[in-house]
Amino acid sequence: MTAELQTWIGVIATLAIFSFLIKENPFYRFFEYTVIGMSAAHAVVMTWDNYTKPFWVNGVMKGEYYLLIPGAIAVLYYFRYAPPKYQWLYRYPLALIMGYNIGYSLAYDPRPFMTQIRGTFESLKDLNSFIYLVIFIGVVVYFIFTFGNKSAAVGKTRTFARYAMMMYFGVSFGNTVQGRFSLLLGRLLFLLQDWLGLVKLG
Amino acid sequence: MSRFLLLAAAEAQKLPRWGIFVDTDGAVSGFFTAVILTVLTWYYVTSARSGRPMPEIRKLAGLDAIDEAVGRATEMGRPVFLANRTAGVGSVHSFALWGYMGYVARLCAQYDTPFVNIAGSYLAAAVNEGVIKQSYLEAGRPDAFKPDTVRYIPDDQWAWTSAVAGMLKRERPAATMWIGYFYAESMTLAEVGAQIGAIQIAATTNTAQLPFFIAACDYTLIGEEEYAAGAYLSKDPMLTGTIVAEDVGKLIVLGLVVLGAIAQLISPENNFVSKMLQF
Amino acid sequence: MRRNVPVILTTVTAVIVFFSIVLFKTADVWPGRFDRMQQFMAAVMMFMGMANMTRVHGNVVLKKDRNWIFSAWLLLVMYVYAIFGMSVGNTNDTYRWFYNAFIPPVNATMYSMVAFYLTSASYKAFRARTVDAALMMACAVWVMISNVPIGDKLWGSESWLGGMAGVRDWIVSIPNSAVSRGISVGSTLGAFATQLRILLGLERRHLGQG
Amino acid sequence: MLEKLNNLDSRWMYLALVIVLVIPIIKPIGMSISVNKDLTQRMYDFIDSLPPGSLIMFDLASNSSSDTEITPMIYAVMEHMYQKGHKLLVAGQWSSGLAFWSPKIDERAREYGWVYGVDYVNIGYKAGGTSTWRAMGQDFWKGAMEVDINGTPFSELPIMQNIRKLDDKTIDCIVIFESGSPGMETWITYFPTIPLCKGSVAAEISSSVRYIPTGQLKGLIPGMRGAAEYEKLVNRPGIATQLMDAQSMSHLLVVALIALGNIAYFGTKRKMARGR
Repeated sequence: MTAELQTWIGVIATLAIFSFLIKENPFYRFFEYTVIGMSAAHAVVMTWDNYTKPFWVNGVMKGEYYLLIPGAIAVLYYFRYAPPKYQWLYRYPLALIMGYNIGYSLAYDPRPFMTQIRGTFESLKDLNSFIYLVIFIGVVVYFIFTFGNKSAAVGKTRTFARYAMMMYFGVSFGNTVQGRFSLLLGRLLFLLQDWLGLVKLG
Repeated sequence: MSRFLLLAAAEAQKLPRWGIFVDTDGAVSGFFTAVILTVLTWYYVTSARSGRPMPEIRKLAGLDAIDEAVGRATEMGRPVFLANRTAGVGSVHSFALWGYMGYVARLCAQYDTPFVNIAGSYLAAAVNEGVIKQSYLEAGRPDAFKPDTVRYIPDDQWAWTSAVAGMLKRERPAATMWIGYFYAESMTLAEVGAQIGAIQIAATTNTAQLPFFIAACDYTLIGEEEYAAGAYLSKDPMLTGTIVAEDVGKLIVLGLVVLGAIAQLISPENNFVSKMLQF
Repeated sequence: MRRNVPVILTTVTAVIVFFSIVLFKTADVWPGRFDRMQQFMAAVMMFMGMANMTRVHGNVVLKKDRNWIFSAWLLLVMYVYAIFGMSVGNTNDTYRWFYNAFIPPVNATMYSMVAFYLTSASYKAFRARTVDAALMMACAVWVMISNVPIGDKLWGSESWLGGMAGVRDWIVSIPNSAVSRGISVGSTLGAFATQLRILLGLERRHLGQG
Repeated sequence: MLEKLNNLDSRWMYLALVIVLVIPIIKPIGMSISVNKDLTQRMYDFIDSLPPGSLIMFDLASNSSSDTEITPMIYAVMEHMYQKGHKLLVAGQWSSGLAFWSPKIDERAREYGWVYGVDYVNIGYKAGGTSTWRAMGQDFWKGAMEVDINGTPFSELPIMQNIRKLDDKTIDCIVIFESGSPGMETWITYFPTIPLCKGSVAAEISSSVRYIPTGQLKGLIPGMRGAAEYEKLVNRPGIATQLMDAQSMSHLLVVALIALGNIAYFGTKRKMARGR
């Protein structure tokens, strides 16, 4: 019974969301607001279960006292919604988080970057790899913002790179179409197979 | 096939690394890349500070269009939307976003046009609020900030999208800006925006989503152009200096690639550029 | 104290984290601890989202704006579900039942709607107004046809150049992959520059008003 | 007439799309497909080249939204592993992906007669992101909290006795089924030595192929079409093959609409020019 009820809610939700294609309506709005409310709550519950509680129980309580310092600083973030006089306090946890992330990506991001650069010339042997190299150089030149803006050669290279990029976007678009229709097929199968029982696949 | 054998051979032969560094490909060269870029940036920023003229950034139509978009929203008396779903406070996309936000919020305050920011990260929402209030203050309109100027919608991809799509149809903004890293929701956002007739400006580095923004938006900033906005819009010579440093970085990359290609043609086994980058 | 200290704090933290990752051979002692500290901070800040939503929608409810009933419903759902979830845990059957009843179908339907938008967007956007648009359209059409069995019927993969699919594969693996790599090299450098702007204290917008 | 066509209401297109999708589902035609030599075939060959009994790790970095694309891929790769006698370690960077596919994988495993804990194991979702994976690179058991998805300790699972470290000596290949982030970057950045294959949703194909020539990816299954190709390679047609007809029709609809859009555009343009 409860599983059946779940399917029915699923069907109603599916139809309600699809109705947005025709017009925005209260039926859609109901599911929109319900799901935002639920996913806001879900985000809090998941953080609570996977981070806050385990960090407290398995971390701080088991002797990782150093965690208390960032924890205490993090509390300052709530001053964002305090009276204006105290609002500046939220900058401290913000500064720490930003610093951590900047240091982290400055350290890690160059490594795959090196592999990508190596990849442009390490396979150089046939016509294809030369075409590859030329297009790569063209695209990098396209993204140079400040030098050679008056040079005709740079201008021509940029036009060439732009055409190559447009080809890329076309291909990327064409390839994605397949995936998006797959998803829609999945939803139609839900309605036709799981709910109405009109077809049987797989 | 031989290409793969070659690569496999290169992988098998471990390069000795300096003792204190982590033993991973690109650990040392990556470290130096970070250091060189920092030094370059520092150099150009200092020379900009001392008044040396910086070259101009090439024209970026998408950024020039911001004024037009806000102007039209003012004429029509409709709001301007600026949204990003994924970026948290530590994300480089937020850093870039704040450049746009400061500029657009200031324009909106000057013209008395409602401005709405939709954020997918609650930490970023708090910071965005500060950025917008600051811009309103600079424009002399600190009272323009409303409680619903910054709206946090939980970063559950499709819950977020359903909310934004709903808002687009209900509030009918005259201009929408999609800035930062987007995934599959790009098509829905851009097409719903197009259906309500908004001027749309998009900027993303996610190459997989660029085609959808290009198809349905009026202006699209491709890849790295997203990051140049802060410097381009503020016209601050020091920020321009960082862009110049980045361009020098690109020239170095091009130099390395050309050098590596030549070395590869001469002797694939002893390609010193390749080894240097792997180090 | 209010502006300069956070800037210095950001720079110092970034430098420490950077060297701990680059230099420590036992990669997980200090970088791992920094990871944990950052995660714990995020865990402490977890109610910021609900605070923002309470303010936005609470305001709508108080002013009885358009759709205020929906906003009230949203707040009710959010608080009840959050308090219930935090007291019983996310693996509780009732909690999961509600989750599975509402969220996956809405998500999947929302996602699948992209197919509709894609159809209408390609009708309006792919018009050969400029060389750029014409190139993009031609490639998109080519790939779409070669991705489905009909493409094999039109120009089979056993024939010259590997047929439609063969040409598609060439475009995907040579020009396409070169462009993608070119863009990503640029974005990586651009991201560096953006981060360095914060690291060097040039960009201070995030510190906001006051 | 042409002006009307130029501003055709989107809702007519939506209706047409539903019709062209539903008819082939109910009444399939069954057209044959060719196999992509650079992507699908390469991945098939790589997995085929591993000696029998190799350990392959699945990383489920996706969720139920990508069901129709990813599920046939998982089934097809499992079928291949069954034919070759490989062993399977199921993990995932997305908790929602594990929750969704674990039962389906168990069902297939039962069909193949795989014994849990001997032929395959599911370690479940491990919170903590990349730092957790890196910890597993040092010590798999400790990093993974020493329990599988059901809470069974690793010490009771025979297959786990040989899995002590997440590295290239233990894991012969990682197959990631990905539809977004976190995804393959985790493996490319932190575990570059472990061979990586990818089952990719269609949207990610174009941005992933650049990793193929560098060897960072050993092969790739491109979308539902790729799944159908893999089904053909392992000789067991499934859902992907059955849905390819609906795919064909919808693709043709989009192409027809693009053609129609251009006719309308150029038609009205000429008319406007003449009118002036």
